[in-house]
Amino acid sequence: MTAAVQPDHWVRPDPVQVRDEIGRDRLLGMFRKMLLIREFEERAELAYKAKKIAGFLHLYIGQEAVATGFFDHLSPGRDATVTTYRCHAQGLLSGLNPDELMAELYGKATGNVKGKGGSMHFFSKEKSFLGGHGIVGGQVPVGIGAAFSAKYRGTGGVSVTFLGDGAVPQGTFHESLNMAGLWGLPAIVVIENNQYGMGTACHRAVAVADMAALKAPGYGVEAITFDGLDLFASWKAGQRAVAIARANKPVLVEAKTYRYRGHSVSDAGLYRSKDEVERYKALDPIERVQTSLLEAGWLTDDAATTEREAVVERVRAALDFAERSPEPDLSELTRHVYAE
Amino acid sequence: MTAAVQPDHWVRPDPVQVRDEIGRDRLLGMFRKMLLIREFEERAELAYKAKKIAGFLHLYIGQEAVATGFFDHLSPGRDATVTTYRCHAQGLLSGLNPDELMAELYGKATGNVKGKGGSMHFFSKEKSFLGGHGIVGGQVPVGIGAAFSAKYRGTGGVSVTFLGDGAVPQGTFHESLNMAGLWGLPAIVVIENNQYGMGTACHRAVAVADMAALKAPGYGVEAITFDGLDLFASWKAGQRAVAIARANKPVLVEAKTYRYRGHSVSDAGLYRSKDEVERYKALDPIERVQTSLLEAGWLTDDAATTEREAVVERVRAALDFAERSPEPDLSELTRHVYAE
Amino acid sequence: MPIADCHPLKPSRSIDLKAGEPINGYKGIPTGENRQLLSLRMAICQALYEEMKRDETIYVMGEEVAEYNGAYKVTKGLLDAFGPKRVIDSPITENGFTGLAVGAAMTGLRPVIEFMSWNFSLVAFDQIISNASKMCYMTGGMFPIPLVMRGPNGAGPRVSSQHSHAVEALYAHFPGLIVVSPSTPYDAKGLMKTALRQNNPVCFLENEMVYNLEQEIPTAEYLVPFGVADRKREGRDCTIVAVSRSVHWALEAAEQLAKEGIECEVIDPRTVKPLDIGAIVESVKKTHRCVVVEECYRTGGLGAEIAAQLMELAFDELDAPVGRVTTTENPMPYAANLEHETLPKPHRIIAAVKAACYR
Amino acid sequence: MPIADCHPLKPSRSIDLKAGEPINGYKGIPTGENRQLLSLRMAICQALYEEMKRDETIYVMGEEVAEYNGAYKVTKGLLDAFGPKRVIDSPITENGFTGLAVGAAMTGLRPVIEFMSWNFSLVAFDQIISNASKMCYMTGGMFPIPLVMRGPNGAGPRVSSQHSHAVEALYAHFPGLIVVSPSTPYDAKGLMKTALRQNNPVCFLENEMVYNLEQEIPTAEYLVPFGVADRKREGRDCTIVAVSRSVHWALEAAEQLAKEGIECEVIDPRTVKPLDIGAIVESVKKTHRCVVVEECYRTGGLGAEIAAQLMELAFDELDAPVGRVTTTENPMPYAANLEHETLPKPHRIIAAVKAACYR
Ligand SMILES: Cc1ncc(C[n+]2csc(CCOP(=O)(O)OP(=O)(O)O)c2C)c(N)n1
Ligand SMILES: Cc1ncc(C[n+]2csc(CCOP(=O)(O)OP(=O)(O)O)c2C)c(N)n1
Ligand SMILES: [Mg+2]
Ligand SMILES: [Mg+2]
Repeated sequence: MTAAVQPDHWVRPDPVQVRDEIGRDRLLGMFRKMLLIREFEERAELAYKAKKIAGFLHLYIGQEAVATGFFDHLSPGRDATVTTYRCHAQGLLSGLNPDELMAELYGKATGNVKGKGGSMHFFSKEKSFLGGHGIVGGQVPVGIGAAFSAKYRGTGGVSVTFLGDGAVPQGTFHESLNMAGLWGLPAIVVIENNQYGMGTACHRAVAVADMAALKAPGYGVEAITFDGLDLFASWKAGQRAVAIARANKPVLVEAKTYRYRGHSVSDAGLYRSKDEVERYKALDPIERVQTSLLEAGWLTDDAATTEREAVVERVRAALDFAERSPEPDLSELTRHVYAE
Repeated sequence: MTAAVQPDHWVRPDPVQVRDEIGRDRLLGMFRKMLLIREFEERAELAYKAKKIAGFLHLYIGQEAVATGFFDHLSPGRDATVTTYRCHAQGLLSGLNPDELMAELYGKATGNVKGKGGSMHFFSKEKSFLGGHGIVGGQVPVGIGAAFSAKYRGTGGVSVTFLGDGAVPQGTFHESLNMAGLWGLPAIVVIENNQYGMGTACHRAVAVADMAALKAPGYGVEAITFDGLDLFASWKAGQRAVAIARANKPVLVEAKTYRYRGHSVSDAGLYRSKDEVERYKALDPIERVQTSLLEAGWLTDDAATTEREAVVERVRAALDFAERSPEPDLSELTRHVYAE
Repeated sequence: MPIADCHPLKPSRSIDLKAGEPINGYKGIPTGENRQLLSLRMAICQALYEEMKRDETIYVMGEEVAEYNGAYKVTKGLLDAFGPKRVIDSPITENGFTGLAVGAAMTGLRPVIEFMSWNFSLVAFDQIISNASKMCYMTGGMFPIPLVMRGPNGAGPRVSSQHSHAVEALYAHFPGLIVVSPSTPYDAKGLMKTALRQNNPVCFLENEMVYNLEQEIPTAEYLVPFGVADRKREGRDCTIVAVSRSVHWALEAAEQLAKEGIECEVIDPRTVKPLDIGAIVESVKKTHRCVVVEECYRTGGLGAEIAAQLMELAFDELDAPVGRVTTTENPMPYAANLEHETLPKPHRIIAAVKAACYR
Repeated sequence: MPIADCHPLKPSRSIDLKAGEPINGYKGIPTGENRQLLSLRMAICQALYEEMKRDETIYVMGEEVAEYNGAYKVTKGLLDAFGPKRVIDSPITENGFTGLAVGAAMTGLRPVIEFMSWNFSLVAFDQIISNASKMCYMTGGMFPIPLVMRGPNGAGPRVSSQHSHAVEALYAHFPGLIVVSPSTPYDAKGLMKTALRQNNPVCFLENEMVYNLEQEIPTAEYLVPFGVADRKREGRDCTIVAVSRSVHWALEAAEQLAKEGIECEVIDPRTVKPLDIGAIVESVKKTHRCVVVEECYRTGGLGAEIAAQLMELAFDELDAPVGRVTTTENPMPYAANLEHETLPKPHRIIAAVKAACYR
């Protein structure tokens, strides 16, 4: 016996139609954000190699369309978000200052969390960005808690919880979705299926391929699946998900996406072929948005160059800020173990 | 979007047909076992009230058909079983000596596990009965481990893991089914949905009603649902489940059943009406098998009385044995903390 | 407030779970001007009730806490008083509802979660340690976690190996957590109110075996601060340090020892973390002997930590090694006689005190 | 076998994860008659390889242990040698695969599970404590659990708060578990082989920061027993007790202290549970001073337990309180300078030894 999966879990919109729906300014805004995320991370990678940054560094490069499309429907602060250690994009999309984020990577006193967290632990109270979590699956009930809280406090907010495909087998995933479904929480749970959990291909870890579609019915929640390399699909999926969640119905989303870099900077990536990576790079989400903007006449080649230069400049400034910032004072060692 | 659940997950056989398939001797055997389980527990309940037994005592009364129907297809030893703290029936069905089981309840040196476990922790190495577990959901991966082991060792054995409806929301349930589905393990997972987890009605804890049917597709495993108060349905469900599992395909089973007693002997049971309990008692699984045996002419009223007297005698002997047995020697305190 | 000011403790007559529902939730029995009689169970319930009245961000979640009034009836009456929005039955999903509480605490709420017993907190261990205990620090103070985790701890009656953990030492090991373990209704109420007015994750460890202890306490509001020990008995010959149920065993042992001329001082730290080592040192400076009684295992238990700290802070004051009366190093057996020997009961305390006094 | 018999430890030149795959798995580099050079990482791999050859019931499961050769390459080559039936990549599902291992151990197998790091064992805490550690006892000895749980423990390089736990004390608290924490390739290999030939659940705690340490060891088979400490340095002035990475910090501190005329004896218990307290007492009878160095937190850490036991067993021998150099009582911060101060590094050990020597 197998449950027949309804085909309508797929969000596969017509890109041109969605582009028009989004409109010029908004699309340009998302384009800029994706450029910033990419540049921020490429620079961080170099800084890591130059030993300015240490510990783990997990890059989101290739996956930018997923978070960007979803955040565009949110009001950070009222709406809460939470994600994994792969958290740079969500931090930037929450509207955090790249200076402070880069300084965090450098382990400086001016960092987003005072140099105490590093790359895996970006946070913002003001924007209800609940981090930045290192334990696979550990953030999922936290995200559900934010949805519970929004409903309890009657804010009208929703929560968006991002997790990797590798986290789907964790017990927390299951416990969280059951509570969300049971209590009708305004919770959006987005599986960013980048096809690998570290070196393990998704099909070697999760018993079914269409995770959202096949698992959602077991929790009585809605399912959405989309091409995570396509910003237009992501934006439409986000729009639908947020609409459902605002009506206190949880929704389980699967973004089929890809990461271009290794799991973290120390991953040699021997488990997949160069060819495979190249195939996905040809579908680069940022390039495709740029092409679409050019086609629509909303961007010129020159303007595109200007945009790219602006983010280069912005990230350079962040690197400078991080570099110039002091290390935390040693008195910080024992501060914040308990609330002040 | 909801997945359409195939109706064929229900096993609803014709009782007369199944009776013939089972045959006289085998059905009488199951009838005797159910009588023994019932008598064993009713006596244990009285002994508890007489303060001969302490701690928790969770009775299986009402649910006997579930385990009995499944065990009839197993060869304990080659096939492994594991269950919750509500473990008396599974212990008896594994073929353990009622003397030793009752002595365990009495906390005696002659007990099944030397008086160290009590009511929640019956075990048998020889029969591959892996217990008797106190942590809700904790036994589920253990059962999957037995299936893994059977496949690894090539024994042809299967494992049957029993759990309550209340354990379905636990992370271990999910983790276990994913591994079973992923690796094609000979694992049967039986949810004994007795409609309450302690005082919490099932629908207040689990987001969906047909748990096996709606959750199995998310793990790529088969689903079976049946009326757990009906031995014939249970036997057919067990037969189907074991056949599937012997082919290295896991199967998720839901038995819709009911417990007549409180969650444990200290539960006042205020969360359900007397009426409700009476309604289910009218469907008593043991009475129905007796009726069927009488109808078939495989049992006479006199023979039924003899059967009942025999189990009364057997349990009385067990009580005597328990009563007469010595307490463990104090040297047992520190024995078996580590393997000898 | 010293114990002497209170009505002596005695077992409650008013609650018998086996016979049905307890007769009371958070309403004490008036006993005189500004005084009320409460069991320890009711004291916790009353603290929850009062603070929930005061602070709308407090909610209570756990298995059976609402409609069933709590597996041990500690939350009795709260559903009626505050409704299903704030008193919530959860599925059996400890790691899930603990993580949910962390998320709620990060977004303006003050969760109280009940572990039906602390044994089941092991299922939630990752959320307690990796999230609740670290969040404030790893966010540079941005996200303190105002969270109270509570439930019965230690051995219940004959519930054997998987159901008999005492977790004081386990959780006290981790920076970021507060560990509270009260022994009297007075302390329990005051400590719970303190827990609900501060912003750290608190492991509030109760004990089924003393839920029924009654005490006369004030009706007026009071708080019991964290990190301040209470002297439950005065004595000059040996200091006994104990929390929760062990306090009562210690007091029992002290009474018997007094008959033999050994006067024990019983110090109840009340909070295991922060630990009022100052009060213990002060007492040891008088008695020069110390025995720690606890339901935790010996290795790395409270006794080990207190012994090490006494060595550091009162090296020259000790006339004998610190005695450690703990749960013996085995999982809890079911058999009555074995259970009896496993627990740190008065006969073992007496022997340890005598050893410390070289008697 | 005393360390003196071995080639001095040095960092390995042969393995650089960042540059790609390590060059070796379980095959040592021959260095002379019956001798081989091995890193600690390879020593563990070799022990696994040899025992898996010997015993078909051993399987290895964990995240990335097979096709990826292990996140830290400890299992490199095992998939090729034994195939996917015995070397198995698991989903990220620590509680699940630990429980699975318990079930497998109960039915004739001898599982080895890898936690990618021991931090993630917190997710599996319930299976480790409620099932693995108690099963033998609560079944009256019927179901011993032959299970090896292994993986890197302690602080990795700058991996901050959720990834830097040291769990020696945490697991040593629980009866039923064996806790092993080797500091050298020789010990690691011999202890792992012992672990794979006995029938208790073993927490085998490795340390990423010493995986690359090399040592010349015998090619012939040997075992290192549980519960037998090893003296890693001789000295008369102060005993330093340390395991795993801390041994190397202790040795570094000892070298520097020697220049100032303080000769430290470094005792490596190798197994934290069972603990060879006899060897520590013996050393303290000579030095009359003791400092414990560990990566665990202070409260209830190894230092606390050793201090308490020394008090019990060598009360009159100690000339100073037992010093405790531990991870400071805060989650691990990311910033380099804060991380440095958090760990029990040589500068802090030196200060503690001097304090113990009243210098
Ligand atoms: C509980 C736990 N187990 C293991 C790890 C180690 N680990 C970190 S990331 C990762 C892979 C996660 O893959 P996925 O969820 O697909 O996320 P992705 O990295 O692809 O974004 C693993 C195994 C961890 N951090 N936490
Ligand atoms: C992890 C955990 N949480 C809570 C409990 C307390 N508890 C014991 S049984 C039970 C209800 C279980 O209900 P269900 O799974 O439906 O099984 P049933 O008792 O109905 O057979 C609860 C909450 C426990 N033993 N373990
Ligand atoms: Mg992934
Ligand atoms: Mg049930």
